[in-house]
This record gives sequence, C-alpha cells and structure tokens, in this order.
Amino acid sequence: MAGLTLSNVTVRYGGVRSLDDVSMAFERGVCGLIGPNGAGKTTTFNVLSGFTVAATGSAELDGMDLLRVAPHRRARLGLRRSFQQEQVIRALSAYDNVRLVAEHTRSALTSVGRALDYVGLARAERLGSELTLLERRLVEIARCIVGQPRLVLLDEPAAGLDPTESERLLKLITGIPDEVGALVLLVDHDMDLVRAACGTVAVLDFGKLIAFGSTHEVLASAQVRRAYLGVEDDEESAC
Amino acid sequence: MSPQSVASNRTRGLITGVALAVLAVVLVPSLPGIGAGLGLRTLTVAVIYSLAAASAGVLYGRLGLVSIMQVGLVAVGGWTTLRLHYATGLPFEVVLLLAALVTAVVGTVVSLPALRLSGLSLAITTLMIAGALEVIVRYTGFPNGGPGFVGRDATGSGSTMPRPSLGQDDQTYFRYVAVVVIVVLVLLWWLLASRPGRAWAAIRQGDAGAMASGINTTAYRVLALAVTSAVTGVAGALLAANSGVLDPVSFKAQQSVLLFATVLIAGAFSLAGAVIGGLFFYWVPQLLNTWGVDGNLVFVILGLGTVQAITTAPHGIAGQLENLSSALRSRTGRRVEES
Amino acid sequence: MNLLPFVVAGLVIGSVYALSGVGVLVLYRTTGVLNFAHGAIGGLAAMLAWQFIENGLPASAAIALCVTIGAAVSLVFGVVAGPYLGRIDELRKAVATLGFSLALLGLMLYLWNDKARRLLLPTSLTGFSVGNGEAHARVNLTQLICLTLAIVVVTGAALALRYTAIGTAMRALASDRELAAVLGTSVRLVENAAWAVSGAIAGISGVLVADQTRLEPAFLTFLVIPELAAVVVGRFRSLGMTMVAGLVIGLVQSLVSSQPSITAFSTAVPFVIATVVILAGTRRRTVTIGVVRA
Amino acid sequence: MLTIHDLKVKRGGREVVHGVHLEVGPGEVVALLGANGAGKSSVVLAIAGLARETSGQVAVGTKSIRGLRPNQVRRAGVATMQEGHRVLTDMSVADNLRVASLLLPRSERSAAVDAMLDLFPEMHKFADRPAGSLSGGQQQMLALATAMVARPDFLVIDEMSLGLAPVVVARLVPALRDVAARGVGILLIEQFTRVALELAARVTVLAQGVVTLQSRAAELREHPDRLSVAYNLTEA
Amino acid sequence: GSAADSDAIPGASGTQSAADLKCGLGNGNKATGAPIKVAAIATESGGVDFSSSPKSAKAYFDCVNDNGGINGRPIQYAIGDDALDPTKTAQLAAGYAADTSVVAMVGDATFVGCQQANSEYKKANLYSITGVGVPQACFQSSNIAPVNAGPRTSALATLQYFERKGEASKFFAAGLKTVGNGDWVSAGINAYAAEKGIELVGNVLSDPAESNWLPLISQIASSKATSLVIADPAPIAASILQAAEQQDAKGEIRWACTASCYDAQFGQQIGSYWNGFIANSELQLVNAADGKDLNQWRAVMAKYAAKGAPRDTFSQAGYLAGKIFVDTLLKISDPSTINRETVSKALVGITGYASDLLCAPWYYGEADEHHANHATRMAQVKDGKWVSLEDCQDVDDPETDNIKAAEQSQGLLKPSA
Ligand SMILES: Nc1ncnc2c1ncn2[C@@H]1O[C@H](COP(=O)(O)OP(=O)(O)OP(=O)(O)O)[C@@H](O)[C@H]1O
Ligand SMILES: Nc1ncnc2c1ncn2[C@@H]1O[C@H](COP(=O)(O)OP(=O)(O)OP(=O)(O)O)[C@@H](O)[C@H]1O
Ligand SMILES: [Mg+2]
Ligand SMILES: [Mg+2]
Repeated sequence: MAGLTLSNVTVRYGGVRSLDDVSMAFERGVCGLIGPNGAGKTTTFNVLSGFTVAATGSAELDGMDLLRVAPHRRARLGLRRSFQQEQVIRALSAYDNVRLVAEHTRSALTSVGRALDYVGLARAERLGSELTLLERRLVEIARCIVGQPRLVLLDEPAAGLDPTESERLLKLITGIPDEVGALVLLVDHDMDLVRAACGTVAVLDFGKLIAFGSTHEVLASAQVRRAYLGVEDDEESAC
Repeated sequence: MSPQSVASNRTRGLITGVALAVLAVVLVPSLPGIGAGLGLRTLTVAVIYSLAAASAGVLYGRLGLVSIMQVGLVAVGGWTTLRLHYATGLPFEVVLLLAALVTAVVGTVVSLPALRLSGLSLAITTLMIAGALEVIVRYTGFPNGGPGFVGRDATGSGSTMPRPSLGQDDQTYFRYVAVVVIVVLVLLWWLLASRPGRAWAAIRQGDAGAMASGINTTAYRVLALAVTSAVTGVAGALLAANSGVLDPVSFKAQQSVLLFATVLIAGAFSLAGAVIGGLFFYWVPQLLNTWGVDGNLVFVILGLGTVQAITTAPHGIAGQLENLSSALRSRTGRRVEES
Repeated sequence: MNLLPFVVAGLVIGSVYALSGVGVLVLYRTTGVLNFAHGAIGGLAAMLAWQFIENGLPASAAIALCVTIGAAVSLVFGVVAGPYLGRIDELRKAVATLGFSLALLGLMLYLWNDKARRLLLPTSLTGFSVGNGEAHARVNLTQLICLTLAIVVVTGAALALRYTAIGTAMRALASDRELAAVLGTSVRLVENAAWAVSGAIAGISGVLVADQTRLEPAFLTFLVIPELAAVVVGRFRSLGMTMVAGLVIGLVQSLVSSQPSITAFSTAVPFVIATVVILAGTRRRTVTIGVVRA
Repeated sequence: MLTIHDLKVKRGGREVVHGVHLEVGPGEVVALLGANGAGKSSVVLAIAGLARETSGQVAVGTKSIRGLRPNQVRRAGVATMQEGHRVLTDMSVADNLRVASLLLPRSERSAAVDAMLDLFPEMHKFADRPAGSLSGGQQQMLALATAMVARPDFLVIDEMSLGLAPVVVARLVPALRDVAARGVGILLIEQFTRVALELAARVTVLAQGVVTLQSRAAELREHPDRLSVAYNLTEA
Repeated sequence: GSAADSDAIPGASGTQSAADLKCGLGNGNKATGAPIKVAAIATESGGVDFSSSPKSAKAYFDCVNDNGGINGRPIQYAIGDDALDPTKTAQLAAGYAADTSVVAMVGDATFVGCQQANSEYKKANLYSITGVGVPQACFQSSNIAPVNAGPRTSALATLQYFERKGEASKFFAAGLKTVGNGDWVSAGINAYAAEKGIELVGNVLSDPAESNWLPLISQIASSKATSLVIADPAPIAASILQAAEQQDAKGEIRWACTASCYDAQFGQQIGSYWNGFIANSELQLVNAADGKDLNQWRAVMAKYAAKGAPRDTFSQAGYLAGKIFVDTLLKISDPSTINRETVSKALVGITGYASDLLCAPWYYGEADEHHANHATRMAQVKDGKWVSLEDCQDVDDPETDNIKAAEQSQGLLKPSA
C-alpha cells in the first residue's frame, strides 16, 4: 500500500502517554499534523525516524515496516526529516550538508545540485555556520529532498521566519510532491501556512487523534477550534 | 566559488603542506647543528609522535571525542612490533602494518563501551585505560627476544630490533620516518576530505542530525577509533625501530595527558597542528631543557599553555598560522588585483 | 585469611574517593567543569601540609591552612579561567583542567624532590581493634574521620543542593550558565563558591589520603582516576550513587589486592567497575536533539 | 522608563545594529518588528547584557545598564526571555521557576511560583518533570513564566509565540495585557504582526539594523501596507 | 630543583678546609687552555631526581678548573636531563656520541635507558664513568661502568648482613615489579638463598602504583620472617613503614632497606617507631668521621655546590666519578693529545683505583659487564640519623662470580704502573 500508515502507535515517557493508540494514514501530497503544545507531533516524527521507541503499534511506509529498521537505515529507505531545532552542520559547507545525505542514502551526486537549485540556495560553498536562519532552513529542505525520498517530515519549518520568507517556504514545500514524488508531513503552528499547504490534516490532542480529514473541514470542526485554535465559533474571522 | 573550486582549494592546501614537508625531509638532516646527534634524534621522535598527536587531534577536532590514551596506544604498537619482529622476523614494513592493525583492534575495543555515554565518560575512560596500559606494560616489559608470550628475557642480555634496511643510520632513518608520517597524514587527510570526514562532522554536531542523514553513527565512531588507533600504532612501530628497545617508563599515563595538552596548544583542527603538536610534545621540552629550564617546569609551561589555548585560542597555533597565511594571501591577492 | 583489615582499608580509601567524587560533582553540577585537577589540588595541599609540619607548625594548624590553600588554589583558577570556561563546551572545560593538573604536578615535582616523606597525622596513632581472634583489624581515628566526613559532606551537599537557595542556583548554573544569569543568578558568586568548596574538599581529601597511602605528587594527582570513576558511576549527577560507587571501588580494590593471584589488577578496578556500569546502564537510548549554538 | 539611545551592536565582529532608539514606559507595550536578521534579537541580547560588543545607551530610569552582566541587568528590573525557548533543561519545571524566583524575598517565592503555574495550567502536571522533556511549546511557556515570576519592571520578550499553539497565544494576549496593566513595561518581538499590533501601543520596525518606522499601533492596524514597506526599507 | 633537603652534613670538619682545597693539580691557577668537553646524562625531572651525582661532579670539576685544570685545560661539563624517559636517554646519548669533541661521560645518574645509551656509546667509542646506575643494564654494558653497587648488590648485602648475624633463617624480600630492575633484584635474592639454603619466606614484587600496603604487611606478618629487606625507592619504603606502623606490625622482625633508603631525611621521616631500622650504603656513610676523599668531597660541596644541593650518596658517587676521571686524565702528560680516542683508552685502562669512599679498588677494563663496586657498608637509624652498623663487607652474588674471577686473573684490583 502506498503512503504512510500508523497503526495503534503508543509512546510512553514514564507515566506520560505522549502518543496514545494513534492510527492514521496519509497517501500523497502535503499533509498536516497539528495540535496544541505537547500533543505529540514531534513525538510522532521521532517514532517514525527512530529516535523514540514506540511501546506498541506499527508504521508502514509504502508497505515496508518502518519501526523495525535502524534509524539510519530509514533514511536510506527514503525517510527524511527536519528538526524543530534545525541541525545544519556548521563545520560543513551547504553543499556538503546536502551531499552527506546523498552519499549515505546511496543517491546520485547529481541530485545534490538539483536539490540546491530547487530550494534556490546561492553560494553553496559557504559553511553552515555562515548561513542565515532562512538559508539554514533551505538547506534542511534540500537535505530532505535529495535522492529519492518517499516521506518528508517537516517540524515547524516556518518558525521564526517573517511573512515573506514563510511565503517562499510555502512554495517550496507544496512543490515537493511534484518535484520528487514524496509524501510530505508538515507540523506547524502557523495556520495560514497549514491551510495553504495541506490537503489533509490530522489533529492530535494529549496524544490522541481527535480529527482527521480535509483541511477545510477539520479546521472548521468545533472540537478542533476549541482545543487548538482557542476560538469559539463566532470569532472565526479574527483568526 | 563552486563546490569544485572549494575542493581544489583544499587540495592546494594539501599540496603545499606535502611540498613543505618533503622539502623539510630533504633539508633537515643536512642542516648544521640539527643534522646530527641529539637534534636529529629528537626531531625523529617528535615527527613520530606527530602521528599520535594527529590521532588525538582528529578524534577531538573532528568528532569531539577526547582520547587521553594515545601514548598508551603507542606502547601497544611498539610492543606488538617488537613481539612480531622476534616471533616472525618479517620485514619491518610488514610488521608495521600488522602492529597498526593490532593497535586498531585494541584501541577500539577498550574505548567502545564509553562511546555510549557522554563525551566526558570517554575522556575519563581513556585516562583510566592509559593508567591500565601503563601497569600492563610495566608488568610484561617490552619483548627483547625472550621466550613465551611476553617475549622477554629477564637476564637482561636482550637483543635489540634492527632498524629497517632502508633507514639504517640516523639520517636515513629520519627520512624513512618522515616519509611514512607524510604518507599516513596524507591518507588521513584524504579520509577527512571524503565521506567519513563528512559523516564525522555530522556526528560531532549531534547524533540526531547525523542519524537523520542516514549515517550509522556507531559504525563511524568505531571507524574513527580504529583509524586513529592504527595511526598511533604506526607511531609505536616507528618508535620501536628507532632505538630497537622500548622501556615501560616512557609510556606513563601522564605522558598521554601531556600529549593531549600539546595537541590542543598546537591546534586539533588541522593536520598541520598535529605536526606542531608532535614538536611541542617532544622537541620543545628538549629545547627548553637545553636552555636550562627545569624539566618539571616544562610541565607547568605546557599545562598553562593548554589552559590558555583552550580558553582563548581554540584553534591553537595552527589556527593562528592559518589566519596569518590567509591574511597574507588576501593582501597579496589584493595587490595583484590592483596592479 | 583475615579479610577484615582489607575491608577497613577499602572502606577508608573508598570514603576518600567518595568525598573527592562529591567535591568533583559539586563543581561539575555548578559550573559544568569536570575537574581533572582535583587530585593535583589535593596533592598540593598534602605536600604543603608536610612542608608546614616540617617547618614546625602543629599538625592541626597545618591541615587547616592547607584546606584553605586547596580552596584558594581552586578559587584562583576559577576566578581567572572561569569567565572563559563559561563560554566553551563541557568537554573543553574538562580538558582545560587537565592542563591545570599538569601545571600543578610539574610545580610539585619542581618544589619537592623524590626523597622519602610521610604525612602522619596525630589521629592515625590513636586507634582500637575491631573483631576478635583471627578476624580482627586495627582502626585508627583518621580512618573514622574519613568515613564520617564522607557521609557528612555527601549528606550536607545533597541537602544543600536540594533545599538552599545557593544550592538551587548552583544547579541552575550547571544546567545553563547564560540562562541562569539572565534569570538573575549571580553567576560569578555562585561559581566561585563552588570552586572554593570543591577545592577545600580536594584539600582535605588529599591530606587524608596521603596519610593513609603515599605522599607523592604524581600518585596523589592520579588518584583523580578512581574518583572520576565514581562520578561516572553516579552518572555525573547523583551524589548518593557517587558516594556508594566510591566506597565500592575502594572496597573492591582492597579485596582484589588481598588475593595474590589477582592483586596485580587492583589498579584496574575503577576502570572495570565504571565500564560495567556504563554497559549495564545504557540499554535503551533515546537520541536527544540538541540546540546548536555557535 | 527603559531607554535605548543610539545602540550599536556588533556580533562576530560585524556591526548588525547601527544606532537604535527606543523607549518603553511603565505599563506600556512596545512591539519591535522586522524581517529576519534585521537585528531584533541583537537588540534584546544587548539589553540583557548578553552581547559583549555594544555602544550607546541602555538605561532604566537614570541608571545605565549597558555593559552590566546579565544578572545585574535582571536585578535592575529588566527580565528577558530569549528566543528559542531556552529553559534549564535538566532541572524540573518547578525548579526552573524557583531559580527565577530567588530574586524575591524568601517569603514571597512560593506564592510567585504558584501564580505562574496558575497562569499556565498545563504546566501544573509537569511541575516535577525535567524541563528538557517538555515539548517545544511547553518550554516556551515555561520560559515566559520564568521571565515573569520575579515581577520585573520591564519585560523583554523575543519571539513570544514561537512554537506556541494558537490556543495558547490567544490566552497569552490578555495575560500580557494584565501584566502591562500592573505597570510592567513590555518590549515585544513577535512574528505574527496581528498579535503584535493587538497587544502593542507603539511599534518600532527594524530593517538591516536601523529603525525604519516608528508608529502607533493603531495607525498600522489601519494601514498594514506601511509595515511591509518598512520591513523592506534599506538605508541605500 | 628541590626544597627541603634538610640536615646538612657536618661541614669540612676534617683535615681539609675549603680555603686550601687542592683538587687535581692543586696549584691554585685558573685553567685557561682549550676546554675539554665532558658530559653526563641524569634523570632530573619526571618524578625521580638523581641529579645530585652530576651536580657534585660539576662542583668538583669547577674546583679542578680553579686548580690548573687538566694540565692547563679546563673541563667543560654538560648535563642532560632525560626526564625519566629512556627514549630521551638514547637521544642524549646519541647527541653526545655524535659530538666528537665530547671525550667522555662522567657522573651520569640515570634511572633508565642504559641499554639504549650503551649502544650509542659503543658505536662512537665513547665511555662513561657512571655515578649512579640502577637497572640491570647499567651494570651489563660494555661502555658504562658505575661507581655504585646497584640495587641487587645492595639487597644481597643486606641479606648477607643478616646471615652473618644469624638472623636470616627466614628471610623476606619486598620489591617493585619493574622490568630489568625489581625482577633482577628478586632473582638475585632467589639465586643466593637457593645456593645457601636460606629459607625465603617471601619474595614479593608490588605494583609501583600500589596504594594499599596491607596485603604486603599481612603477608610479612604471617610469614614469621626473622628479617626483611625492602628494595623500593625511599618514598615507597617510607609509606610501607607508615602503613606497618599504623597496623603496629613491626613485630620481632629485623627490618631493613637497600641503599635506596639511605638518604639524609629518611630516618627522621619514618619516626621513632622505627629506631634501629637498617639500610645498606654503597659508599662511605655521608656523616662518617673522616677520610681523605670524604673530606675533600665535603669541602668541594661547601665551596662549589649550591647551598641546598643534597649531600647524599649520589653526590659522593658523582664526586668520585669526577675524581677518577681527573686523576686518570692527569696521567696523560701532553694535554694537547687529549681527545676521545686517548681518553677512552685511558679510561678502559683504569685499574686498582683506591678511595676511602669505596671499600675496594675500582677499575674499568674492557668487558661486556662492569660491576667493580661489590663491597658495601651497613647503617642503622638512631634518633633519626644514620649511624654505622658494619664496615666494608664483600657481597656474594652468583652473577658476579666471573667478574671476581677476572679481577683476580687480570690483576684489576692493583693499581697499574
Ligand atoms: N524525552 C521525553 N521525556 C519525557 N517526556 C517527553 C519527552 N519528549 C516528549 N515528552 C512529552 O511528550 C509530550 C509530547 O511532546 P511532543 O514534543 O511530541 O509535543 P509536540 O506536539 O511536538 O508539541 P510542540 O508543538 O509544543 O512542539 C509532551 O507532553 C512532552 O512533555
Ligand atoms: N553569532 C553571530 N555572529 C555573527 N553574526 C550574527 C550572529 N548572530 C546573528 N548574526 C547576524 O546578526 C544579524 C542580526 O541578527 P538577529 O538575530 O539580531 O536578527 P533578528 O531580527 O532577531 O532575526 P530573527 O527574526 O531571525 O530572529 C543577522 O544578519 C545575523 O546573521
Ligand atoms: Mg514539537
Ligand atoms: Mg531573532
């Protein structure tokens, strides 16, 4: 089966259930994952990329059982992610940052240039430490799309960016499925971005899936509006 | 500047370095004063130790791993060399490679557990290992052609291992050592500039980012330990051949600390720093000594130098030299443009 | 074989490891500096204590003076290097103290030659026997002081860190020096306090251990190895575990050395124990996603 | 009155703030806006005593606080919340608040901590967990709470809503208004201009290290286009 | 550098005062000719300090240079510190060997590296009159001849002292597990005890880094030994004694130490509990009453050495090495012919060199091992000071049998013409 499927995933930290029996499936395009702080969005990403071990449940990517695979091998299977705290390698050039992913995922070196062109990063020989925040975010996206990714996880890529920059990022994100054919899962608190980018969204709250469906419908649902947007129905225009 | 030109820029640095080194190899033995006796012998050992310094430097500068057992590993390499020499009588070059291999295994196996914890535990663990290795070689002594596994003839009439046929006298042995060191350093450089080097840079910054990039962090850490240990083992082999016998008292834990200190003073982030580190570890104390500075005060000087380097000049002397040379280059570059 | 004397000796040296380990830990948790020079500071204090007693000072005054000197040496390093150390990562902080320990060792070797020397505290000459018949051992006052001091200091430190204002501030500093300062903690003051306290602990440990074992600079300097092993076992955070680890390391070391067939390996005991604990304790690992700071 | 006059800040040897003027009165909320890299955070760091190469004036009332160490700045009444939800990661949430409360007299500390836990009820059940295990947004709340707990006279907040769910932001807006109403001056840096304009009375816009616009928030609410013009102004 | 070398030895109380010191030619004229280069390698830093040997040799050479030098030529003396690192010893040796103007090595005192040094000397036809040799290799080298007796001889001397007193029925030896040193000593004890049928109730080597002396002490206590020798460096011996005192484990055993403990402050450091503690001395006791060379050594030290410089056995050894060298060179009648070749020939030719510091005449000779000093004295702690216990006795060591045979057959003990 194509796409990403999570079945009954539960993650516990001590007594806390960061994810509680979550099942959801995403097929293609850009999908959103939203929810209040501490809802379990980053935890979901961590489970998928192998940084956190799920107590129960499974996840499949294009029919492959993901959770049994060692974290670094998941990258080879086509799973990429960015981080809430970006992790561009300061000691390497932007080019080498992307190349690193390519060579460890058995991707062609030519795809490095293509990825950098796609995000529009100039002067890729600059070191990671010399890049601005926006440029580092661009590098992270380039790292996510180099080679043949199947699933790209983006954790708050627009945090800290100003509106014009967010705009630019939005275009890049929405273009990923067409460019490389990957499914994109996007976490962000910027509802304008989510609305513009995502066809479907899943909403988590306290580790539970509380809504799933087309973005428009989900964001209109009363439960989501109360739990996440913090607005009562008559105030919608303010948001 | 395209990525290609970045690479070619780096290559240019390498070529300059190698050219300078080769020039030194040719010139040094024929310099008056240094060319014979104490100066040359000291320089030979200093150059040998630059391999150990390079190992510590690569681990620290490129992976952020502190390994304070390099002198202990030099002892392992030396011990293996002597043992293999007496056991097999193989040519020195073969023995050297085998010693590198054995040291790689030893160095990796002993420090592997600590890799699971924070960087500080590796520092502590390797210091403990340095202590343990000190005790072990003191117990076994170095092989001198005797019987048994330990290979030591206790009656003292032990023989010495001859130098390799290509480097019999002091002058030629210096050149021999220098060539081996240059070859090993170039190999290291090549490793750093290619895939493993990039993976190490990623690991240095953080496991999460590295793993997400598809890097098997454990494997690359092991690779780093193995490679640097092997390089240190080569130093041990060259040292054993230098005088034909080794003595446990040369390989105290405090020597490992001293070596690490000099690596930091010299600069852990470049291979040029390694060479300077070797000189600092072995040549500078001798120099200070001939100027009448008490040998114990050399410890004080190098110790305080480490504190100073680490707090205010993290890239060490090599870094400062690099800044200087790039400043010079940009100046001359500008002048060329003007004219 | 009568093992009781070995148990006593092991607990005594173990309590010095514990005491020192706690001194290292207090400093580490406050400043993030893992002090490799802890042993050297203790060594300096012990050598000076010997010198003062040689020069006619009463033992008690000499010891008091040397504990003060231990605190002062540590404090001076903290005051001079501290502001710089605050800006670099933990690993480099630790390495800087490695340099400091080299300098202290060199200084001690320079000042005191390799002649015979012993530091005999008056309390070591009063003692009593424990056990009876075959299984007996002599215990002297110094040994009791070692044990008691370790327990008192560990408990005191644990309580202080948990409940007092300065203890809380110390922990805050350990976590994030810059942020703690932004929140209003007086960084310099708290750090200096930690340097002084840990230096004083180093001083008293050095004097006690020199009385119980050997008075030689290099030996005392490298005692930091088993002390740090205790800190590793305590996971760089737990005072209680560090204390227990110190005692266990001392005890096992002493018992190993009582068996002729394995006595050679007693110096490897700290390494083995620390390694076993490391291996046993890190089954499940989660990857922490760090903040990148320039 | 928190006064900033002709403030210049160098970072990594390069001047990134070229003479900024700003004033925040007691009880007043001033928004500092600007594109990425405009120098907003650099101004914050300079106020907090975290940037070392600064020139110009930063003063609370008549007392200059430029060049003071961070803890001295805090003692002078200016609390800062840095960007990037910084918390004391290996201390518990309660201890984070306790550290920040140490500036208060002993008797008032626990009450102040409790007040913060009431403001952010989701932190109540995390009180004993290490702050590092909180989610990004939870850490942001904690960072804000630690800045406010010891009742500063001035509050400097960098990227207030970064990583916060809209529901939390919606709650914070009135909370900060309350704080301001009690006489605390607030300098607010906020990515969502809508939120910033809602809270602030006055707005200062930075572009490439210089002030390109000073205006009343109400005017900007009516003419949002002026803002984007100011964002992209350069000295040229 | 060292502070705290307490207890200066009674000054030049004997026949010679510092004023009319007659070193070498003794003519009171400053030597002004072309200098003769001489060198020494000593362990000075790195935890062990043997530098008092070359330092006293230097003092003596200064005195000689003030008294006409070597027939008018002054001695120019260089000291290299090997920092307790044999690799450095070898380097220094190679350096001096390569400098052909260095005619000889005199007063060396190294804890390490004799084997490495010897191979350099041998290649360059350079000879050393070593002041203090410690490990085995220093006594089994072709171009190195120490004036001291070495740890093995010293330990055997102690055992044989107890044997003579009838106290060696159950003997215990403790040493350090150091390669080429501790094991050599312990092998000597084993061999001698086996030969003489002495019951060896313990022959223990401990780790040099050992901190816990209880195992050793309990072994000693349960061994029912009658006498015991500790063959450890003084600081370690002192810590063993301190641990024994804390356990009150002295018992009925006669405790002794090799010459390594024979330093001025040892007796006072170990305290009154150990009154009667015994040590071997490889040369004349430093505070012995009288003796021509002994007095001259004191006077030279008083006038030419630093105030704080130790007046210990090592210092005597360095002085003696220097004196042997000078006396030998003075026999070369034309000073302009002094070069490495002639000096080496003269040194190897030394036979029957007598001194009141020694028990028997010293010689060099062409051989693969050099161990001329094998007769020593015994001393005892009384109120913190060393006093004489027994005068010169030859030491019986199976290993030196062929040396003694050579002494007889080649007439090495008689002065040459
Ligand atoms: N290492 C950890 N130990 C303990 N608890 C954790 C750990 N990591 C996360 N948690 C808890 O799991 C829950 C989910 O966290 P997660 O980071 O997934 O939230 P999130 O949805 O990404 O929130 P945000 O939008 O604020 O980033 C939170 O309550 C958090 O405190
Ligand atoms: N550590 C540093 N060294 C050198 N330059 C820096 C450093 N940090 C930031 N800068 C530069 O200083 C300028 C101002 O940065 P600052 O962080 O103050 O901007 P900002 O307005 O807060 O942006 P953002 O919206 O990204 O937080 C930028 O050009 C940035 O590249
Ligand atoms: Mg998150
Ligand atoms: Mg900012």
